[in-house]
Amino acid sequence: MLKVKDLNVYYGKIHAIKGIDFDVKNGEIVTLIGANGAGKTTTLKTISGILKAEKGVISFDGENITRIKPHLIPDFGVAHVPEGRQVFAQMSVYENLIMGAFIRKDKREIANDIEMVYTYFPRLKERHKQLAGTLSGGEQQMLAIGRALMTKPKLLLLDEPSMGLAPILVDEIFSMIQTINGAGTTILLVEQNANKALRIAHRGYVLETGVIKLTGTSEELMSNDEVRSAYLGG
Amino acid sequence: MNSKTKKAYLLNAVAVFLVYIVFLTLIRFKVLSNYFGGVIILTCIMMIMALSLNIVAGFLGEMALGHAAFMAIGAYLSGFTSIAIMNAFPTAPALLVLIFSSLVGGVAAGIAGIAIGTPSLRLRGDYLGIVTIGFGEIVRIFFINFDPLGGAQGLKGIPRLTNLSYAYWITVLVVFLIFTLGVSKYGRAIMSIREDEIASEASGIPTTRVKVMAFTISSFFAGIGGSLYAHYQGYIDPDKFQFMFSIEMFVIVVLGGLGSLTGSILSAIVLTVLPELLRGFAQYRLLIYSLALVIMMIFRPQGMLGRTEFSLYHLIYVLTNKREPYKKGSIDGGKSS
Amino acid sequence: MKKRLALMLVLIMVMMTLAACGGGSDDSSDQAADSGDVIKIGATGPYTGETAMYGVACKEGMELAEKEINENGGVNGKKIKIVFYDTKGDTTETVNAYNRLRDQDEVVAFIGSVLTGESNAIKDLIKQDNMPTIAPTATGNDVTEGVPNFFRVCYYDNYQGGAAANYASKEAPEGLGAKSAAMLVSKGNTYSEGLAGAFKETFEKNGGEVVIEESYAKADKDFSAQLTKIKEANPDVIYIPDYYSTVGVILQKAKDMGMDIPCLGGDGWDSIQEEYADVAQGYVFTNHYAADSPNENVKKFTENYNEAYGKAPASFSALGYDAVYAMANAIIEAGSTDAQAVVSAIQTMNVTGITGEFTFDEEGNPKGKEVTIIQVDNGELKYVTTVTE
Amino acid sequence: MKLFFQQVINGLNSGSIYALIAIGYTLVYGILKLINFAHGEIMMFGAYFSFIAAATMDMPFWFVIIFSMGLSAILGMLVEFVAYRPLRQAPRLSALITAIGVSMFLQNVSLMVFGADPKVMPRIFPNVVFNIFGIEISSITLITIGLSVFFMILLELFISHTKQGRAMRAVSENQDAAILMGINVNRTVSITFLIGSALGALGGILYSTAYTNIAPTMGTMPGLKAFVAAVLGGIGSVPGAMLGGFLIGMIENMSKAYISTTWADAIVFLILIIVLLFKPTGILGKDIKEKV
Amino acid sequence: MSAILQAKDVTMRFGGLTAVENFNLSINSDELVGLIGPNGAGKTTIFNVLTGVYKPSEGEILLEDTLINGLMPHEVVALGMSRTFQNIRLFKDLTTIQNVEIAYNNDIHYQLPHALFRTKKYWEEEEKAYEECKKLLDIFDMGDYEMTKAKNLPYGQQRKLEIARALASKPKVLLLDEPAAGMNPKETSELMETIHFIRKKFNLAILLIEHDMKMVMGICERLIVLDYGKTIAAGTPEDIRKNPDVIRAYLGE
Repeated sequence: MLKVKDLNVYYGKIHAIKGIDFDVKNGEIVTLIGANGAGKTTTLKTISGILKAEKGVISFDGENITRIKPHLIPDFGVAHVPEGRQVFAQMSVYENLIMGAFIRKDKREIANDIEMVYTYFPRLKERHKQLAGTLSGGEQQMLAIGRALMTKPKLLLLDEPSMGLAPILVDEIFSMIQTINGAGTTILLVEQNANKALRIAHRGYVLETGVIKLTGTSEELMSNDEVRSAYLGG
Repeated sequence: MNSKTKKAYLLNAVAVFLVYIVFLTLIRFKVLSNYFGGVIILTCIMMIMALSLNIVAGFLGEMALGHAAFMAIGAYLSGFTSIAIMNAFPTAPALLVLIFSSLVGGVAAGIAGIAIGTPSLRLRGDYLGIVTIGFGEIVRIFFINFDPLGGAQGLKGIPRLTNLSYAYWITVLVVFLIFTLGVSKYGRAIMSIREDEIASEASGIPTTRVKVMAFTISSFFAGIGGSLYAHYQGYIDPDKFQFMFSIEMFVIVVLGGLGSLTGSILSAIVLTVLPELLRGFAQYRLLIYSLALVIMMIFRPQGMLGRTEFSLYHLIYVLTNKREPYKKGSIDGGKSS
Repeated sequence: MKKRLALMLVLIMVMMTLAACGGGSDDSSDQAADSGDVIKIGATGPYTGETAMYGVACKEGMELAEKEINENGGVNGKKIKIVFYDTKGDTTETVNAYNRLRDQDEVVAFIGSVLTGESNAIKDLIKQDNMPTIAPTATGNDVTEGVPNFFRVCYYDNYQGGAAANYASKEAPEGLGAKSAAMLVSKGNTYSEGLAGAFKETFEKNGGEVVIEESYAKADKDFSAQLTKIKEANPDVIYIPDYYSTVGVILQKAKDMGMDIPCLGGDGWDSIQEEYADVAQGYVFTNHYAADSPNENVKKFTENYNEAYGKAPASFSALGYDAVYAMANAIIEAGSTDAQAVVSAIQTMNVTGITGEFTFDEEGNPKGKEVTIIQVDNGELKYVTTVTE
Repeated sequence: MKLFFQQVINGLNSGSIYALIAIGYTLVYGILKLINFAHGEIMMFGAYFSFIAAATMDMPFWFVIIFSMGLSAILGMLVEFVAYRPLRQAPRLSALITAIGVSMFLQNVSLMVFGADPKVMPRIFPNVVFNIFGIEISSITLITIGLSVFFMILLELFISHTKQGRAMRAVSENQDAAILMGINVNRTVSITFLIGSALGALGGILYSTAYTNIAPTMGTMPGLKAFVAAVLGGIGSVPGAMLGGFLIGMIENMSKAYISTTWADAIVFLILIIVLLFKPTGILGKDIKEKV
Repeated sequence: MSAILQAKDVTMRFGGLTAVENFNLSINSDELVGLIGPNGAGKTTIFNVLTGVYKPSEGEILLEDTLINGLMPHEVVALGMSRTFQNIRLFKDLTTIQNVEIAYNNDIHYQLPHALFRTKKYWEEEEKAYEECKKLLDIFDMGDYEMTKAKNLPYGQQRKLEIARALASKPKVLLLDEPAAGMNPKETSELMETIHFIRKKFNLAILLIEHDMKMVMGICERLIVLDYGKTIAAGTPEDIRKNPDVIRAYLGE
């Protein structure tokens, strides 16, 4: 579904991504793990067009999306839940979800989808009139995911959904990710919390200073000694 | 003071002196006319204004758009003082009168700085900007309506005490003082507020006091600049100190690079001399000037020097192909003219 | 994108610079070479900025005079060349421009500056350099005071304000026969305040009463608050000493509010007939000259001016024109460009100009100049009478 | 009392014009966090365009308005494209300096093109003075207030009820997130400039109709006051800009009528400063506390 | 062993919202105490109340028997308590050494005229400050970075610099707000060692907010668990791990 080939990205003068290759197949949860500054967020931002690739090809469903402008990416069916949630703080929960459906024109289905998001995250329904800025961190994360789902994505890019959340909430979010995946959305997950991420993912890539160090199924990675000592604290 | 800093100091002192001698000789032998002398004096005054504004705009990182008001206060009060002195003691030595009345003007502007700074520094960014604009307008309207200082007609008959030498050396002194301020614990405290006010407070910096201090020092030097201006022109009127004049000073600071003192110096020179060079272009002058401004900003949005400082010592080292000298801090003890 | 755009801007700038060089034939710097056969006279004024209209009007009159003098053989066998520098109406700029004229362009005489504030800023320098100077339009009361080499062809504010008051007090048909007056003054404007002060003094001396005195700030465009109050006071006449661009707005507003009190103005009203003919209909003001005067010189001047610029001359143009002629004649009379000789020549000369016949008094003010009363009549300016202070 | 109501009407008249111009500041600020110094000059060009349409082409008044608003909108978008867009990622103060440069540039262009003498705006509306209970209101005042309020309601409807309006809100809140929703930020910014400039031009038309005078420097003072109005009301907030505009108009007129004409501007600024000291984000501005 | 930092019945309200209710704390001069709890439980609010960013609505805070409620943050720092922030707050455009020197400012003893006219005292004091701050950086293995702008430091170094800066004001109590956030397990364990080291070296009491349970359980001697502003448990890590309230509200499973 998503194929990344020889991707090179510069952040100013810093060569942040140094020629990485990876792919995500339909229906999978794939996780990118790695230390801070390894280039995980940069990779996601490049896929959704916010950063420009210096070299390399990103193709989605066979189409080359490397040079597509960022605001056109959602049209392809790629939704990005950014790091730090980035909800529209001065809008209500409901308005945030409506903004998610910005590119869509089918009014009736939009209403249905909002209901669907509410069934995923009942807490959002309780607070649908509340301003998003007043939600707790966990609720904002739910809203950010819900908002991304409103674009009807085929592929969901999740950037650190567990960041700054209490362990109990992390579990809740991760099980929700599995549910969403079960409903047919492919997921590319970037996580600091490698332990949890590998537990729900099918496959994973280990990114280190802009290079892919290791790859394999979750089980393989979890049993890999290097990974264990560096990322699983083990 | 280690030997390297000593060398840098000496080098700068020599350079400052040389520049002075060169200008003086050129004017003495009529290579440069008095007109150029006037432009140099104005450039010096604008340097003082830009550097003093840089304390608030660059070091403290606040948008201060009312700098002309402090200049006005300094200009009016110093002018009034020197008129009074010259009336009482017509033979008083010019330099003494100039220094004394400049101090009066500077202190008056500094007090105004405390008065406006204490309440308004609670505001940040654009809001502070608009409050300072408002303050500037209020000061100007005050001088229009305040007849003892000439009212709308302006204050006439101020002794023309500012000459090239006085202007040059007072500017050198002010530049030196603002540099030393920047590389002291006070300068660091001011800059830390720019970077992160909350962290600064949490590091033990009394942020409110430091902000007011920065504002006061900045206004004090603006007052000095105003005094030099008043004693150069001999005549001041409230119209000169309009909002656009404050903006012009702000433009100089941003164009030189916020927080870069040498940048402000460079930019003050460019922006004072450029309109004079363009004088021959008649009505196209301001068109070219404004376009140049836009282009410079597009090419170098961080200003000519960004936040770095030009160091003569450094430059000579690099030019003579030696290894780069050890440089402590982003602001070095070096200054140049 | 950014680079390309900036490049484009640079290109525009270069083009403009070239255009300025090519078109700016009246520039000085490139003519320095032939300075031997040219007498250079400096001039400053606001040619850009808020007060540009006055500077430009004056400049046009001066350029016309320059052209005429040169066509008629110049001065002492040489052509004159007026070097104009813009001041934006700013005093610092005026000082710079004056210094540059003196040092770079080495002018032998100076005409300026247009505004009183500008002239005050360079007064000391003019004295110090003993530069023969004639101010065309700076009417502030003490502009020329204490500087023996500083003259002006316009009368000063007190003179004009007093004349206006005399006209207002006199019974018709020699005057308006007003007993009570209102004044609407531009606060912070030396000219307006000067005229108003003199008007009040003379009007009250004549037995009238100024019943209400309202003011506005320089950049104001909304006068409804003040006019509402004046309307309540219902005076016989409203004295509005300001420039026509502001006065027009005031009169328009007054008309919109349904006011019908006659208004009286000063020379700043000149040109009001062009844009505000209907709202100023029938009102009178004091001026330097009357364009419809039967005087031959005036006729010729208006014709030539119309031919050159396609419009009627403003009084600032006439004053600029007179100033240039006065200076040229003084140089002819002095027989040289020696500063002291020129100054002495001005001191003793008789000026026969568009704006009247006069000599200069010891303060450099025009002596014996009459104030012309002009009425706005169907888009034309009509000569009414002349009064003295 | 009669005098007082008369002054209220005067205040509403100038206030509605300030409000129109203030909206342009507030919209652009909301989206780019940029004080668009050139906005006063857009307003000035709006006045000149309407002058050209009315005086030289003799068009009907509704066409004059559309013509001028349209051209000014294009000019506003052009300014954004040429001068502000290249600086989108630059420090905010650099963009501010560019805005100052653009403002000077436009002013001098207009000086060269239209000349220094002020032009007189022909009356594009009939002027009738109505007398209601002794208070005189001219039709121009009524039209000014009416047109301003009409366009303000239109704008409010646009922002809250259309997709593009929502996009504007989203971009002003969080540009990065807005892109991820598929919103074209560049286009949204252009539309913001379009709307702001068109309303500014309308302000210019009404201003020059009410005060008859058009000059290259006419934008400076009303621009500054409208900006003050926007800040007073809470910059970034559209209702705030409207409220601020009316307040400034009212304060200005009342101080002229009852305190002092020459101190009126000082009083306006003083009130602004006092309001900001107690409510640092303006009257309707949202208090955003920095999270520690 | 006397308590160096005490909070007695501290309550903090914002408008109608009670963020922290009846919070009690007592830390001895060499203790390392952890503060845990779900997001929005009020942990950072407690830090802000303790350090003077907020003034508590009720209750008392004592630092070595001095009542410090209502003092400004910089006054609290001067009395001997400093902190780090959840989302790193460095002076980004200043160099590493300058970052530390700023916090050292209170120990630089010269007046404005000394600075302006560069007296001998200025040079001596600046030299001394530089040496001291350099030493502090060396402790964190950051001596080589002294001329690097803080924003150019790698993430982990930035976290360390923030701690170094907090130490420069010579605190008796150090408050660390999620120091391990964004670090991988390896970095986290290094950080744990550093914290142990500075605690011994500087003789500090430390109060720590952290989500990384492994770290919290590993180094803290006592834990306080918050939920919705209320203290729901306090005790040794062992006790907390077994506490049913904590499991339900925070740890899960």
